[in-house]
Amino acid sequence: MHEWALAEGVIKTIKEYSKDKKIEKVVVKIGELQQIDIDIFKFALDELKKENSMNKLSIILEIEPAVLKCRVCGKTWSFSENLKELDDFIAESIHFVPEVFHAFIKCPNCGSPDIDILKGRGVWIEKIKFKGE
Amino acid sequence: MHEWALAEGVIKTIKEYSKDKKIEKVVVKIGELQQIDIDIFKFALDELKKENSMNKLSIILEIEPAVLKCRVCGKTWSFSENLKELDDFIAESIHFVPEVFHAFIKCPNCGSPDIDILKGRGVWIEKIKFKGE
Amino acid sequence: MDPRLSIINERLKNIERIIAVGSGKGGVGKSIISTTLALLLSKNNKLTGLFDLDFQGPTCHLILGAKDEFPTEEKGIKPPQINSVYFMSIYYFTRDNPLPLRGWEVTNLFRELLAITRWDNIEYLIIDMPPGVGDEVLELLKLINKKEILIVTTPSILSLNTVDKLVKLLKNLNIPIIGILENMRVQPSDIVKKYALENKINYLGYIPFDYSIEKYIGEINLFMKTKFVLNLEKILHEKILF
Amino acid sequence: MDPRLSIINERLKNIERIIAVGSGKGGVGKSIISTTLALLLSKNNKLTGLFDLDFQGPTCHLILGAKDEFPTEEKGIKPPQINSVYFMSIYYFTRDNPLPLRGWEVTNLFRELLAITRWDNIEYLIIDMPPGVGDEVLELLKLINKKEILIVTTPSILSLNTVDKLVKLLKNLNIPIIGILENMRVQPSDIVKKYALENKINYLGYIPFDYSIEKYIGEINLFMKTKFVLNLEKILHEKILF
Ligand SMILES: Nc1ncnc2c1ncn2[C@@H]1O[C@H](COP(=O)(O)OP(=O)(O)O)[C@@H](O)[C@H]1O
Ligand SMILES: Nc1ncnc2c1ncn2[C@@H]1O[C@H](COP(=O)(O)OP(=O)(O)O)[C@@H](O)[C@H]1O
Ligand SMILES: [Mg+2]
Ligand SMILES: [Mg+2]
Ligand SMILES: [Mg+2]
Ligand SMILES: [Mg+2]
Ligand code: NI
Ligand code: NI
Ligand SMILES: [Zn+2]
Ligand SMILES: [Zn+2]
Repeated sequence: MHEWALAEGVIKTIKEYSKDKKIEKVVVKIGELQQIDIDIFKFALDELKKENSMNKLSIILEIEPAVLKCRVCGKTWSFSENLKELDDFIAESIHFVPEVFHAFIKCPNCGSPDIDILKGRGVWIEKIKFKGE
Repeated sequence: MHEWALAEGVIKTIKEYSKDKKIEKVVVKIGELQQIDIDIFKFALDELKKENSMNKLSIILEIEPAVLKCRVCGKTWSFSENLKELDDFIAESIHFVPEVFHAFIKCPNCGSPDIDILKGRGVWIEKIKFKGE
Repeated sequence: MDPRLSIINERLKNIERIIAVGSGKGGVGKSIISTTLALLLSKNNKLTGLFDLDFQGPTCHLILGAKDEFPTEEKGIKPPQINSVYFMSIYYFTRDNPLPLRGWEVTNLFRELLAITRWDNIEYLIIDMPPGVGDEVLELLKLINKKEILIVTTPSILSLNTVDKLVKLLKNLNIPIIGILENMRVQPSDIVKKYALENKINYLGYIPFDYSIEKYIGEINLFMKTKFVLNLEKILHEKILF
Repeated sequence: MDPRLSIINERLKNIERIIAVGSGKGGVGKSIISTTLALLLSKNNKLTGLFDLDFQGPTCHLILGAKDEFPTEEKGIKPPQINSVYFMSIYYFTRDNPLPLRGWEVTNLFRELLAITRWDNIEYLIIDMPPGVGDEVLELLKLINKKEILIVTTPSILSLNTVDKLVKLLKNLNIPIIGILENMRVQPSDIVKKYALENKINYLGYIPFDYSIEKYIGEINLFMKTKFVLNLEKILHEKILF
């Protein structure tokens, strides 16, 4: 459950950003590549909301599929299927630090490791909407 | 007139990209930071169009003002005025290789050299429009 | 918005001193010196962490003699203790595979590792910097609040010319420089001392080239008895730490 | 669309051999070897260019003994000839200032310099690579069509571990490796030779540590008579070039 650490970042950022203004909702993108455990992440967010007296804050989680693009040949592909087939060590390493995937994944077309994560890397705060906005 | 070299890149890219299709117009952005000599650049484009039997091709040049943003403190500023005050060596170096500006320019607010060129770096093909598109 | 930015200094706030060992130049001994520094602090009963920031050429794990350790998950990840040093490195996740990265990916990796690593109650954090003044270094300068830099160089004009670039950068930003350490001296030379004087940097002393060191890499007990380590210990003892 | 991409190989197309001197590891002698290689080729009547790709720690200009040369503009920019080598370096534009760059800026700089530099009719182009496997190296691998890599290492497990990462990367992409050159040997050791054998790479030989070299940096006439240069000349002569 290293998800807790990421949840802390989310809550602290919201707190700092909102200052005293009332927040209506927050949208958090969760990139598929990192294979976040959503239940644990939600649990962590809930606990941290309590600790920070933000009980009523609504945080919407949106999963973003992983899309990769080779910088050499231009091939673009969805990585969703491949994620299931990774060996345990690689999957766990990417779970901790998504960039590590450059050590293991090659372009299926040209073999290059010079691959861009177009979408779906990790945790990102997409939007903070204030009340009355 | 190193502008010739950049014009060659523009013409060659258009040629390769268009293959046999008829092009209606091309929009080329010219970032202010690089202080391209527009007359020389236009002259080079015209000569190269002749050499490549593209006489009728219309290339529209659009100057893009230089806007910088400090990655440390977030300050965003227009660099247009400052460009006139650079010393000759620095101006010429940036003219050849815009990135060199990181060696000379600091954020006016926090002193950091970790500055992003938001807009107006150098020569860029913005759009190639085919006939009938 | 990047949720990691706000949490990085939170993770580091209880650490007494954060010392980044840098040079700008490669191959001058940054990794061996930062690792030894961490080992010596720990030998002197300081709780010490070591962070290998050289993502593309990590080597601290070899010097420390790491084997198949792996961080444990606990509200983040906890760096395993190796020879009593709390050690974090990209090596855990890549092993010996190359990790080709574009700059923005280096930045991402930096932020992710610092956001999730829980250093617990270490007193010292030693950071082994990569060569160059690229994304890792710029992120370190931008995101880590309290930090001091220990500069390492060899007595060569090729090294000093590159070191001078890092020094200029740090001075412009008023980042504290602990001093400059001359490493791998093979013959009398005063260029480093002179450079330090001219630039008002503390000259910490020199470590001679130690021909025996190669065979003790990874053999901590023997390594700690080398002349290299004894020399470094003496300098650090006198000049900066414990 | 980036107008520079299409023109880069156009600029290089008449060059017979493009040799990039790399290692992944810093401080192993890439710059001194690439510069000497360029000087030796030129001495053997080959029209030779040298491109310092280490934007953040350029040093070839010091070894070559560059002074206040500056490229001339002529339908691009022409690298000045220094000691008969056509030499291009970021040094012309930054002089001794630090050049902190993010990855995308490194990529931009790489593309700009290669797009505007006119090498004329050189026969050999030597590229001095920076440490790491970052933007410079990835751009080189992506954008320069014909290239061969000459690997440099010291006989140290710390170097070899990092060198091995570059080698794995190159092998995966089927990029030709000329061979591996052992530099700065201070005592008998067969780790580099063994490594070469195990990885089916041509072992080119070794260059001993040369204690005199430091004082001849930038003094080309004396430099060319050092043991370092004589050793390198012998190896290159036998194994790869002229
Ligand atoms: N004082 C010394 N005597 C002998 N060899 C040394 C000494 N300091 C460092 N080395 C060797 O120099 C090489 C570079 O050291 P390293 O710590 O990897 O440098 P960096 O991290 O700056 O690239 C390694 O092979 C290391 O064993
Ligand atoms: N064979 C050698 N004998 C002695 N010193 C050397 C030798 N080769 C390189 N050096 C020195 O080692 C240092 C690193 O060399 P350099 O060419 O800058 O390496 P890199 O480009 O790989 O960082 C320089 O101070 C250089 O003078
Ligand atoms: Mg190192
Ligand atoms: Mg290291
Ligand atoms: Mg070098
Ligand atoms: Mg160099
Ligand atoms: Ni986890
Ligand atoms: Ni010009
Ligand atoms: Zn590909
Ligand atoms: Zn600023």
